[in-house]
Amino acid sequence: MISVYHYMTVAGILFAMGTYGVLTRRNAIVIFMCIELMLNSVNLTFIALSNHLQSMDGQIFVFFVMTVAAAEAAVGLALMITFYRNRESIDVDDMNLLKL
Amino acid sequence: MEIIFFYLVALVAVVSGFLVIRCQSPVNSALGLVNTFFCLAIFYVMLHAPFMAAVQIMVYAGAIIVLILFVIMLLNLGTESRKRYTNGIVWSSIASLLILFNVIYFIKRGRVTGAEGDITNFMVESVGHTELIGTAMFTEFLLPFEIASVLLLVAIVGAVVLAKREV
Amino acid sequence: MYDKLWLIPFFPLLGSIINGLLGKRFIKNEKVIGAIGTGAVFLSFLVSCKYFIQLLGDTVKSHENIVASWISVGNLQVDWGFLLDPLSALMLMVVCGVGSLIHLYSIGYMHGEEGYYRYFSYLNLFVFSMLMLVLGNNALVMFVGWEGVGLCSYLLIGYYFEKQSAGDAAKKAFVMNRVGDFGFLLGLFLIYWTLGSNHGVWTINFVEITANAHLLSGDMILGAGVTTVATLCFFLGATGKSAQLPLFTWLPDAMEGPTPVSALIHAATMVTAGVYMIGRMNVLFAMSPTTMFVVAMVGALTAIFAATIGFAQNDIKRVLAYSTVSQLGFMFIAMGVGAFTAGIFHLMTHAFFKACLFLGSGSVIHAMHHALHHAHVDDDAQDMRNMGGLRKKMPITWATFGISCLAISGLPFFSGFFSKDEILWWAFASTRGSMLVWGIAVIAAFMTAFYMFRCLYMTFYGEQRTNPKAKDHIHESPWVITLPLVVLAFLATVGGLIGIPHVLGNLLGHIPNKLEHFLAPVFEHSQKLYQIEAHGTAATEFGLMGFSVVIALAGIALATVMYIKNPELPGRFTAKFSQLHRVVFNKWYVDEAYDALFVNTTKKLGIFCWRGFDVNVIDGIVNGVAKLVGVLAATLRHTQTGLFQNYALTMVLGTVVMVAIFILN
Amino acid sequence: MNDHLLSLMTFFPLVGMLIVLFLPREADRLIKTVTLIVTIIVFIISLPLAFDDVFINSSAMHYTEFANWISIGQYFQMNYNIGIDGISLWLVLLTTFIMPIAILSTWHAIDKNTKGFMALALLLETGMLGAFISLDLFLFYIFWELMLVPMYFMIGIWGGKNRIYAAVKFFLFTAVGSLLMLVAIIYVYYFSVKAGVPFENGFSVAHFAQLDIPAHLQTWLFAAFAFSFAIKVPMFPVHTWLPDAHTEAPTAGSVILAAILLKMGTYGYVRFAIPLFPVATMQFTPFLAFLAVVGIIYGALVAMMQDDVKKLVAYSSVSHLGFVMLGVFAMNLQGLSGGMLQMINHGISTGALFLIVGFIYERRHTRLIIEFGGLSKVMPVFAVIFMIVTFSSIGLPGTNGFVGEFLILVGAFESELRIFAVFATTGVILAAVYMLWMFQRVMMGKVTNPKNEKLKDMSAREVAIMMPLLIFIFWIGIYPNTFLDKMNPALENMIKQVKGKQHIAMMAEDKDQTVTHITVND
Amino acid sequence: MENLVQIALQNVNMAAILPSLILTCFGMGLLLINVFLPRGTTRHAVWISLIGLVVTGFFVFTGWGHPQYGFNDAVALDNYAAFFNIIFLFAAGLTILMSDDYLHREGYPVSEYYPLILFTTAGAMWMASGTDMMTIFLGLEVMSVSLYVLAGFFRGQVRSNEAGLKYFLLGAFSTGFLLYGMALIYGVTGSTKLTEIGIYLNAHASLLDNPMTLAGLVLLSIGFLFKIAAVPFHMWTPDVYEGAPTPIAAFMSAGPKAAAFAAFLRIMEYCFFSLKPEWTAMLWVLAVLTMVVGNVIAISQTNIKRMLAYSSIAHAGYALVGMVAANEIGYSGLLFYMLAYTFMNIGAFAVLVLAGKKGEDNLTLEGFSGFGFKRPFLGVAMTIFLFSLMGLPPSAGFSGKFFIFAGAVEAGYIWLAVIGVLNSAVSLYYYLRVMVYMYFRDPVEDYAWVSLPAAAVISIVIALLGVLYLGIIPGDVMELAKLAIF
Repeated sequence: MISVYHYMTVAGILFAMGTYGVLTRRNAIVIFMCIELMLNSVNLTFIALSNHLQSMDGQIFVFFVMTVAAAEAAVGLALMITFYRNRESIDVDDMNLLKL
Repeated sequence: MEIIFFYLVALVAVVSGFLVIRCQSPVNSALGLVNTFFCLAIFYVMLHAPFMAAVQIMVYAGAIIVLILFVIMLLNLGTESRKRYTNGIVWSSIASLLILFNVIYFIKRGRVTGAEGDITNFMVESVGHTELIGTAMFTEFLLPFEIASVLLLVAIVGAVVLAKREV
Repeated sequence: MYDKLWLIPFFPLLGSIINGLLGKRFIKNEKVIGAIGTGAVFLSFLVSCKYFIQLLGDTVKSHENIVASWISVGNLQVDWGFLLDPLSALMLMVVCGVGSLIHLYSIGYMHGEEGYYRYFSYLNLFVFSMLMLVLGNNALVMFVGWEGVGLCSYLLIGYYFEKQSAGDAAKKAFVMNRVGDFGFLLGLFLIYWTLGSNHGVWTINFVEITANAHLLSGDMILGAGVTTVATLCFFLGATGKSAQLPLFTWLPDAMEGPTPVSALIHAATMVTAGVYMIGRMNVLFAMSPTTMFVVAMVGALTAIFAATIGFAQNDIKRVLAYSTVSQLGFMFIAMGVGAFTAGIFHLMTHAFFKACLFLGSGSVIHAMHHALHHAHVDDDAQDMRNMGGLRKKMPITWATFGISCLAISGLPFFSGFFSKDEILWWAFASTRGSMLVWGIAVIAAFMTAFYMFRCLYMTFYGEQRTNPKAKDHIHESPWVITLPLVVLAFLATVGGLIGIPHVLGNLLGHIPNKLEHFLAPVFEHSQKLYQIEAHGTAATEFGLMGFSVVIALAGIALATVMYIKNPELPGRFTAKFSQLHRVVFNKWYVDEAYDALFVNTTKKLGIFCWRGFDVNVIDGIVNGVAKLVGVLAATLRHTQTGLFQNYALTMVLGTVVMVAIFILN
Repeated sequence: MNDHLLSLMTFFPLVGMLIVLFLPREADRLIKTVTLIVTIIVFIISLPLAFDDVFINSSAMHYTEFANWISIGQYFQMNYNIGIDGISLWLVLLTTFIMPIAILSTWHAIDKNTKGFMALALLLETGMLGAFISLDLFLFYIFWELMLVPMYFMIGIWGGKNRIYAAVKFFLFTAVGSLLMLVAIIYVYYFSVKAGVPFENGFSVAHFAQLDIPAHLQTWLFAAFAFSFAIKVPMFPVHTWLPDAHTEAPTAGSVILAAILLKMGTYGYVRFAIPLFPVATMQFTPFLAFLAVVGIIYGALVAMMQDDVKKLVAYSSVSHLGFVMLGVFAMNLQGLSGGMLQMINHGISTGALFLIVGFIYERRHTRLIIEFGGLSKVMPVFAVIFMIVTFSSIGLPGTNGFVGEFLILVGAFESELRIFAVFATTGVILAAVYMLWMFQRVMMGKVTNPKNEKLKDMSAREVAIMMPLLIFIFWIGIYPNTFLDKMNPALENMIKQVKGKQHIAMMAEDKDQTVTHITVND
Repeated sequence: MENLVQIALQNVNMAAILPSLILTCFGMGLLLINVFLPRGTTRHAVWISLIGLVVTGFFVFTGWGHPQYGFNDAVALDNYAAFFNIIFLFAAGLTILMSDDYLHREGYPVSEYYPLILFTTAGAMWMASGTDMMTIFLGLEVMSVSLYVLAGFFRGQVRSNEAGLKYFLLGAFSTGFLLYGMALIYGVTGSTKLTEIGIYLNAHASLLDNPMTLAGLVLLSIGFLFKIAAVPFHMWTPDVYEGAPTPIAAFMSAGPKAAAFAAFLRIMEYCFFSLKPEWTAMLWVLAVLTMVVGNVIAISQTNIKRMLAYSSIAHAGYALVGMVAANEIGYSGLLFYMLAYTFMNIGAFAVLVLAGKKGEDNLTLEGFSGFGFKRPFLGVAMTIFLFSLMGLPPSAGFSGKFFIFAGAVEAGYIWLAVIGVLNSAVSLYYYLRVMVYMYFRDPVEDYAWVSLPAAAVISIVIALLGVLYLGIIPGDVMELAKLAIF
């Protein structure tokens, strides 16, 4: 029988992978994708839990997480475009004007 | 049987997640991500949340990934050179491994002890997932729902303001 | 009856203020200024005379006059109060008397000096302070005078402030006096505190201290009797004021001041303050044989030590200065051996003849100065080697000077004879005396006679060594200068008659020792209480008397031989003992030693504290901390690489650590 | 009138400040005049205090005003709680008395941004007066910090070439101390609340003094207070801000700083640190007395070697305030009243010295001793005044300095600090050394430097500035009772209370010891 | 179907979301109007949004003391929320006032700017009044998303883009943790409603050492600690503040930070009161770290804008001290401090706005040489704000710090208080240095006498009044703050 913990473990692994991606990739868009990966792992956790606890809240939450993800996608990609326009790159290592 | 299937899907999900974080070209990463989303959708089905599965496919695979791909194409980004890492592989892996460790730890040690609700899988099947979600959304979580709309509005405005070329 | 005592110090103060404030702008006229100055002192002289006579006739011998409360804090009650008793009365006479004479003298001597008004203002201020010192009915008022005279001597020594040496001398004098004052204050605190806390008598009033002194006999501090410690402290004060070992070096330098000042302050009055103070507190001193012995020894040593230096000096004023130091030594011997009366007696007579000597030298210098100035020769007007044979030129000066020399050498029936003899007798015979002290004193007496006559001869006898151009311009000084000389010379001659020793008195037909009788109320008490007396047969006393006369004559004779009969002798001597001579001539290098020992060490210490500690250590630490924080900041800011992924990593690590800490415990 | 006298006096300068702010910035002379008038009015307002004999008869607070200022439910009440007694009386009067003189001294010295300077000066006056009269620790703290700001700007804007370092140093030193004090204040407050003092009393010192705080707490709290005040005094070894601040500050600034601000520290000890924590005081006395004596000698030694007149005077302040601290910690009437009197004396003498330095600085734009010499010849009046002030600073009998030092030394000698008193007395010698040496080098000798030959003697204005100070130099020297009579009752009362508490504490200690002793025997 | 609607409606209580409702309405209205107006006209937007704020303020004030609950416990407009709403309104108002001329100067007269600020404020309000994790989460997102946009508002300026992008990426990243935390808490308690969570945790003692609870607690905190810029989640702050338009930096340092505190504190109090020892201990460490790092790094800064960013980190540390104290005065002190900080920091930034030239490359210490004499009003204002930031009486900053440290002392955290004051001693140094340049240095180049835009001056004046009012008579506001906490 598959317990909630199985799902949570998978989610955990995905979450860790997401972080790893965020920490290593330098392409802003890829980083954003990794973040999406993290969010999805959370979604999985939520749904697993809500199924386990037999309550809807978790799934509703996931619903909103998706909305948020969409919104962030829109704004984030817009930001990347503007940045790209000025720097000809969306490499996060080129975001180095503001420091110290 | 089911457990095997679970492990299979989990494996695929993890592998495609691995693609996301390792592929040189953003496009491949994006495809890997789509793949993961599908796996998750499958999980949602297995968790008696078909509607969420559908939304997952539509919103994520259908909207977000497309948007991302669109932007990638728009900026026609090449592959990134994997010569230098901002903070070396070592640190990054240590960090994420620690996260993994933590997560595993509290999943193994911890217990999901939440108060059991009344929405059993049977009820889901009988009433129907969509309706349950709808009910919850429009009764219990009305306000968040409204806020979500504002959020989307803000996102749109923001995107417009930012992406417009001329003032 | 005695409620106008305050007038005595008041007049000089008034004079000082008038001259000081108005002298420069409004009065200007020298005559008037001089008149005001002299008049002020003379007035207080008159008042003192009145009170003196009044006191003579009075049965009660001690009168206080409280003017106002000065400091009243809890049990510390200090008044502006004056005390008239035989001792202070006598001092009054001396101070005002000699004071007014010297003022008179100054009118002539200072003629034409710029800052004439300043001079008289200071001089009056000095007399005022001296009178406060003498009249104060408690230690603090006395201290006011005590420091006041110090101040005035500072001002007057530094009168020619444009001369570097004058400034140095003034500073030196004041600081050394301060060292003494340090002792004085400590002694005062000690007495005040012990009397108060141990016996409930919180007082610094002399009368009360004298009355309650006996309570202290038991008290100990630092393993010694309180009285001993306290009186030693007081004596330190005395050594400062009265230029005794080890604090005597300022006095010779003080000769930088105008000569009348030397006469008044550094011969007649101020320097004797120490003696007076001991007289004031004789009870306390009498209680501590130790202190008394110390006093006597210090006095004796000073007497002989200064005398040796006096041998080799050529500056007439310096010779006199050292003789002063040595004479003060005699007075302290007297105080030390318990011959309080004799001490005060010598103080008085010394005031007469030493003032006379100084004024005489002043008159000479004045003449020399004019002459040299007139002839545009810049020889030193004070160097005896430029003098000689002035007897013809200035007879009055010569006469008075000679008389004073006789007096100081202690030739019979001159004032010096009686006082000094009394001292020697006590030193020999007193319960507190000792052969040692006596011996030293006698030798000192011999030397005194010698170098005083050396001085006399070099100045007035022999052929005239003055620069030929200036020779003929030397002539006798005007009357304002000579009159005081004459008066003082007269006093120097007869002044001793008020204190004729008993033996002599009996011999000459029951002439009482007026002075002793007069001062008895002050001293007898303690002398009786602590069995201080001189016992010995009349024969011995006569013997000693004769001996001392012989000694004096011997000194004179030696001087005559060396400086009249064959003047080349001194040269040979100096040649023979050149080493010794140099040392003596350079005053045993005491000043140099002091500079090396104290002055330089203090300066070094100061430099160390400032550059070493203040700047380096303290500010070093402060700025160091600041710098440290700065460095920390400069390094920490580099964590802010500006790279997104570093930030992310930091976040992750932070998270991980926090989570781990939480879930693992 | 009388029941609001203090408030009027304290806040009138603020009114003046507003007026000044609305004057045209060009009208230099006008601004100065207005400020001068304001300060003089403040002085006049404060005069009735000087003639009020109530201080002679009673040790209580007078002219008290009490108003609830901030009150927050049941945590906090901060009250506008002011009053004056013999301890603060003369310091207040000193403040109101010095201010006009300081302002007058700026007549030619300050020419840029006069407006700002005057505004700050007035603000400063409010701060100082407020700090002296506030009976509520919170209020005190506010005024205490309020003083910091104007002085910081005075040094920083109108100071010498090294002014920035000096200003920042001054600010940081003082602020660090006071911040620690703030924590201590809060702690005491909570202690009082827990001890059941009704919170309506707010931070009232009187009530805090009633608490009996356990010894180990007192140690810490006292340490915090003492540290803060020690910096302000300043005591060795936290004095190093003083020379810099003094040297760089404009004349008026130095005068105010020396005459009044430094007194905040000593006053703080007398008013707050000691009455609040008597037991800790007992523990700390030897240590602080030691520091004080070190300060006396050290300050004198360093002063001796200075080549800058102003620095010399600054270090002499360290020495003098060492005396004050010694007197305060003698904890008997002579010592304390000596200390209080010495505060006034130092205010007057050192203030005068700084003015004098200012005068020659205005003329020659240098303060290096080496530059001068033989000034007596050129400027006799100046010489006389300088000399009088010098001797008052040396502590010559008949001048104010003597009475103060004598009382302090007597007090210290009566107390347990006898040995310290002996060493402190050597300061009397050293004072003579450095002051006279400086005087000789500046005033005596021949006029070596051609620049000095043409110097003008003091102008009428300058004499007018010095005259009042000279008068007080002699007044205090000759008849100090005018001042002592009014401060003694308050001091006696304070000593009685502190001693009482210390006594009780010692009794308790002995009991413990005896108990332990017994147990040991058993 | 009808009963569904009824159920839906009976939960609805408009009064509970009135302020945010009004603001969103105004925002949307503004968006509409913008459509019909030519580009580049912004003055009307200023007025409308100000009116919107005033109206909202009016309702907030009238609502004071009458807590409203609704949407079955998704939101609660109690005094606590109201107090924070006031803070947000002030922050938004002052920001808007100072923005207009600035936008024109920098060449971005875009009227969407104002609705975005209004939406941000609304989001902040939802955070402050949310009693359901979803409400808080969505409020947070609304706020963040609009802030991402505002931070990167100057499309043409690469620094602005960079700021926006950095903020966005890190923000999204932290959101991940926040969500994970929420998920875990949900898993442990089975609810997303704060009160229920609290009750459930309190009821089941076994949960208190359940690793999931603790992990949830920490991960949840991370999201908010990121927003309030607590070390080690502070690193975005300086970059974003420096790159973002100055008024936005001002706004971020005041409004959203306060919002984060509001939500954080509410969650901690409602959900985790039974875990108080744990999280106070955690915050103790973070507070110290935050104060030290913020203050120390600020010393090395030469760009005043960036320096203020670091100082805002440090101030977050002080505020955290109030949370550590975890007692009445500590909490109300925190509320008070947020208000005070709004005034003084926005004031300081407003001065920067007026002091800057196009491109703002002159906002360095050197650039400020002699500023105080060339621009007296701004100089004095800046001085007062800086003294307030230092915490010198009588200023808002002092009262705030005083209350917070008082709370710490009362709770027995003496050493925390000592560290705090020592930190403000350190902070003195860099604040003083600004004044050193403004007044003690001679001007490098001569400022032309520019006439100050009225609106910005008004915002400065309001800030000044606020600082002085809170400094001299903090009593009343402190009373309100006390009534505001639970």
